[in-house]
Amino acid sequence: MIVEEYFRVFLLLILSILFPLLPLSGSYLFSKINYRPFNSNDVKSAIYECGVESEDITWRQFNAKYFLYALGFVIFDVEVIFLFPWAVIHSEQSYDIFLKVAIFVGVLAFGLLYAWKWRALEWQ
Amino acid sequence: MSLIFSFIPYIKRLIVLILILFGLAVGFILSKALFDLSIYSNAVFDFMIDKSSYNVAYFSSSLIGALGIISFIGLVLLVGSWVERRMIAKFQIRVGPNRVGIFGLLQPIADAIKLMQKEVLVPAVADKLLFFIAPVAIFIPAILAWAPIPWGPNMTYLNINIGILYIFAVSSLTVPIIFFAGWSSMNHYALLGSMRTVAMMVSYEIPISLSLLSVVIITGTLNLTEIVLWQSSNSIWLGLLIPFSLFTFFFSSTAEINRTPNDIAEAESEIVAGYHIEYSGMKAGLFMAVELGNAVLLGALVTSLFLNGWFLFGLENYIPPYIIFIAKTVAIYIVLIWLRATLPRFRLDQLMNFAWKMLIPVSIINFFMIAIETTIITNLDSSKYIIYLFAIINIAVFVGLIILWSKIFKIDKFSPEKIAPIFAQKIGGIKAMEGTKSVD
Amino acid sequence: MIEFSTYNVIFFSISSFTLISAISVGLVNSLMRSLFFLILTFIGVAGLFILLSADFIAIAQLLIYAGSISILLLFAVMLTPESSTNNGNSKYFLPGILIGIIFTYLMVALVTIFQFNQLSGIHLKKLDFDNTIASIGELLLGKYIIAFELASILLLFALIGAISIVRSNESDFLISLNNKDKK
Amino acid sequence: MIELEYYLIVSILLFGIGLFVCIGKKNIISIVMGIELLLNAVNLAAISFSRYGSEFESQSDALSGHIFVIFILTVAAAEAAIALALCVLVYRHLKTINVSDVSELG
Repeated sequence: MIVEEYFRVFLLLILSILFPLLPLSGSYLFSKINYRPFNSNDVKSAIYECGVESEDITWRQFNAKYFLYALGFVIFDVEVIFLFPWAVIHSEQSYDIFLKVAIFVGVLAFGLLYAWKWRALEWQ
Repeated sequence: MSLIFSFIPYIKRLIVLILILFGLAVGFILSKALFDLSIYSNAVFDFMIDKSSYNVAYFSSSLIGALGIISFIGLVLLVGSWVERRMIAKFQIRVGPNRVGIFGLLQPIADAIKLMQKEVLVPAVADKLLFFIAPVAIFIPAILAWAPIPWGPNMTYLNINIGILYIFAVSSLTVPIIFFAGWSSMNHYALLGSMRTVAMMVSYEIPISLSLLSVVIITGTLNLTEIVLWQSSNSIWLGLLIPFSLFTFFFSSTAEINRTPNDIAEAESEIVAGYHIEYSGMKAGLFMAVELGNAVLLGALVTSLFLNGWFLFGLENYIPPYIIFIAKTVAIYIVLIWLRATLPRFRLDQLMNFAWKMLIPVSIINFFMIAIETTIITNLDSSKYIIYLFAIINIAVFVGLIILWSKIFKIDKFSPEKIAPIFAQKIGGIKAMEGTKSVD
Repeated sequence: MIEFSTYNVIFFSISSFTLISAISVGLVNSLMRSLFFLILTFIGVAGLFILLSADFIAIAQLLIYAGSISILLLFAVMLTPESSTNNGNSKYFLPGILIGIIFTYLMVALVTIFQFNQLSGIHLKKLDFDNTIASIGELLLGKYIIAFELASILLLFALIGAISIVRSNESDFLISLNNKDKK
Repeated sequence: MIELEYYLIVSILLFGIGLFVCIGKKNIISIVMGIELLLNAVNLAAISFSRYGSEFESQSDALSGHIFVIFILTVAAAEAAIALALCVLVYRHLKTINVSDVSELG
């Protein structure tokens, strides 16, 4: 049964949350026995900016190129979800399955070509 | 008498030799007892099912496997950092850590204690919740992705029939965590670094998935154990059969785990330290540790997908299979260290163009080629020999592609003599350059 | 086979995790935090899919929702800077809560009143799926082949549409086009 | 025993929360998040019907629910891509992405 197998993921998930907490709690214990310095001040808790105090908000408007890359990624990720079931059964099927997938990938390759042509993939 | 005295200078070596032989003997005996670790898990299961319910038995036997994976990762994080520093030092002709313990072996522990003692600074403007969660959460994908790795014949912690997709999906969760780490610091450098890193990781996930796709097309399964068994039953390593997929997977994964040559995440010269600039003390240490753990994970993945897992020409019957597996993994890890010591960092625009304009189109063509080959293999009876034919064809195509690329990027056979001394020519010193073999 | 009580505990913990993080999406003030809770919700729903023995769908959920749509949302937030701090409530906040509660109440009442085992006359039986991905592949390339091909066309149009929307008034884009025409 | 009704109730609660996020927030990106929640709720319902369905004779019949969900995922990805692209466009024109402020045409 599937649930039983995936129960092990759940177990490993709990352990993997505990794993990084171990050194962090060690660090916390060092602060408890006054072995780790803890005297924060305004200069220390300011963000790192090469010694100059940071002005302005952090968010500036980023270039749309980032969004275009994410867009291409989403489209291809969905394509992957369709292609993996095909890949599993590919060797058991006859030749005509090949044509079906060729159409599918061809349409998406056209999308890639479109993005290429209209310079969506250009990193300025 | 003088004969005996003449041996005295070699007595240290003799003792070392005896110790090595003794170690081999002990190792041989131990390897018989520890040949298949899964029997211990099964023994616990059988023991507990008599005492209590099925649930407790299942829980305790899987807990052993989980603890095994976790302790292996812990060991790797400790030993791996030492290995990496020593190796890098060897490449740069220095000694490396050699003060703490013998050969500096205790250096990682000293480092860990030092990191724990450091003052933890949290920026006043930071988003405290996400700032704390990010370094803890980044371990979750890194550890969960170890679950379906086949260590030996019966030693798979999570034997599911969608293993590859599982690893791919779980490791894709790293991307938002890295973004949150950068964003919650509220720092220009961190935010810019995380945006760049996310854009790069996202771009390189597509070539990874396409290269995994060609593995799946050939083997017809997503289960990692079955992929390893397929390679041994057809007696060919997938890395030889589909070299382009191996290259794509390896190169793209170095981008995914932020290692040289693709370590855009921590481009010191451009964005100070990248997304984890505001982290200090143990939290910064966690980010470094996860990078190291991911490098070893990449080694394990390449081993089981392309290098035939725990099989090594019949040697797996004498040595415990997981030892072979770990040896191959470490070999890949050493290749990664080698790359780190050798190659400079690529520029971000070069990397993005390489992903979208080279790797993705060529990967699509590649997996179509492999699909055609698979159809031929399955429809012909004499599949045993035709696979070798296709391996030769694929390697030839791969080498041809490399030559084509080097033509495109105008790398002329990597020989320094052929590069014209442009600068020397410009300042009129070409006469003086005659007869010398130098490069400008 | 995990026994009934363990299954219960796992189901209730995962579903409460999912629902709590889903509520946090609406109640948290920072848009980034609400996005973080949205990703947690997606992961929780993937856990529920696994309980329903739909492993491939759970992986697809992780890959597409938690892995890529969340990235798209992140970048959309970063491209619209003023929104990042502001996940404010609209003037329809209370009506929204009311509509949500009324809808939930009505539907829960419908589900509990409606006897699903009388739907077909046969008592409901559990189906435990095995090797779902191969069956899904056969269905996708056999029975649902037209939808499969149409999906690629949908994705193509989404890509083209989004690219042309995002780049529609970028000056550098127009300049590059003009240069191209001159050549 | 956990039956179909439990999963349906979780799905309905998720749908209700999604509705509340859609209506009660003024930020367009929040509204897109709400829509994703709604789609998730629908996916959950489809998968639970496919698992606990009674009329199905074989596994491949029951897996039609899974196919349905895969197509919903596709549509959700396409929808998110277009909606967020529109979002970026609206911000560029009007310098705001609050729904109440985006009331004029063009």
